[in-house]
Amino acid sequence: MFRISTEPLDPAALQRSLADAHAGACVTFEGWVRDHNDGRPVLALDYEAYAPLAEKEGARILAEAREKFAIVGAVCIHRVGSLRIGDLAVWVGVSAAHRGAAFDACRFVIDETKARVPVWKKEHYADGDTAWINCATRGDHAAAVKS
Amino acid sequence: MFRISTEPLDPAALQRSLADAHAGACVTFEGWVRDHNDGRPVLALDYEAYAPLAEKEGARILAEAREKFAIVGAVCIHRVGSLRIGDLAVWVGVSAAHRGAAFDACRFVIDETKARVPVWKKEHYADGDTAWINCATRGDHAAAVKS
Amino acid sequence: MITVHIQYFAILREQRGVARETLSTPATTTAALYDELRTRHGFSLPRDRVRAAVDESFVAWDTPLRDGQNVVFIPPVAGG
Amino acid sequence: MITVHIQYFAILREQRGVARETLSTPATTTAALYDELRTRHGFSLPRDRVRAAVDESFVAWDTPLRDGQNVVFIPPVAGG
Repeated sequence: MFRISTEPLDPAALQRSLADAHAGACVTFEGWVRDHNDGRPVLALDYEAYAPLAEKEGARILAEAREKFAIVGAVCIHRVGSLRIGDLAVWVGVSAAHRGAAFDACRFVIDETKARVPVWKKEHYADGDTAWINCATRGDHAAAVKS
Repeated sequence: MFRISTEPLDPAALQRSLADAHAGACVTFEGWVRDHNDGRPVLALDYEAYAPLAEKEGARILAEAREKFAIVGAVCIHRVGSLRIGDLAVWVGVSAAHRGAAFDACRFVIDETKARVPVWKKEHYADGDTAWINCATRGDHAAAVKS
Repeated sequence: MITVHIQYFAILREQRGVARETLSTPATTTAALYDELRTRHGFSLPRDRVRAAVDESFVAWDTPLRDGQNVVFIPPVAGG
Repeated sequence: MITVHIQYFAILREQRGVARETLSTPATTTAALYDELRTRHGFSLPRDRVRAAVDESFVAWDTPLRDGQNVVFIPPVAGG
């Protein structure tokens, strides 16, 4: 299951959904809003998604993970909206009979999600600036598009 | 923090203890009691530890992880006692600024814990047999010491 | 001329000033449509940094546009 | 002869039948002590599958034993 959520995530409930008598390992990844990025103090983040396509592409990533790795279950939920330092932005959980597959698949899901799923992040800095991450273009001041 | 626990673990509280404004990633590993091992149906497990040495060796592993990887926090708790299918046997959590270090360190901690920490596991099988895992010796029937 | 429905996200939404619009265009491909909009609205992102999606699926830039389709241009993603 | 305190775990505890004992031994190293106990109690594990710990630290097999020490033999571990 891959979902875009406008509501805060509930990791305990998400992880319970992966419970399975055949699973001996469960690896989770949580992405937290961090107080810095590329050396700049960050105050808050806005996440935005093109939800229908994000959920399609996310479902494709989970299907690829199931094909590549011997896993039992996989879930990824990405939060959208205004988040503050310490808030949970994304949760990935993978269960498997053995831990190697659980680690590898969890890593695969978050790597592919960050690379392919239409979710965008705007950082708000301590100095009042903001920037859409990865959207800087040549000629922009510093490494960020200011808006 | 590395601990041997005779009580059920509380993953939510353990993960909250890793919260840190500098951390952008948190990876956790949960070891669950699985209903099979090496093709044999398993009903339950007994875990036993030499707690003082286990906690010393565990603390050493966490210190090694902090040296090898750029992490913020690391915790490992291993349960002992009689566990049933689906029960949580071991919990590892690692926070870091970036996800690569969090994944690598979490994997390192569980791999080293399984290899070095004096914890033992006795499996109870559906057919009434039991075996101390990894304690089979040449000449034993099948791959397990029967007791 | 065809009529298409466009939805904007993130930096493109801010640079366009609206989240959605329906417009008539002589463009016959998603590439031509992005180029037209970039010129008109001064989008900072060159086309090679953007992807196109039609009716909720990623498409190639030379995909023919048809009347009534829903088009989204995808700026560089940054989830996680 | 010295007196040492021994604690047994897992398969060794089951094969010995007790979790702790205090005994007098002519052994002067942990290796000699394990060999003596293995013979006496029929431990299935050869010494090369076991590690020795004295006073809560792992030690080499040729470590001299001293009176009053706490000795634990560590069967192959299986945490996780």
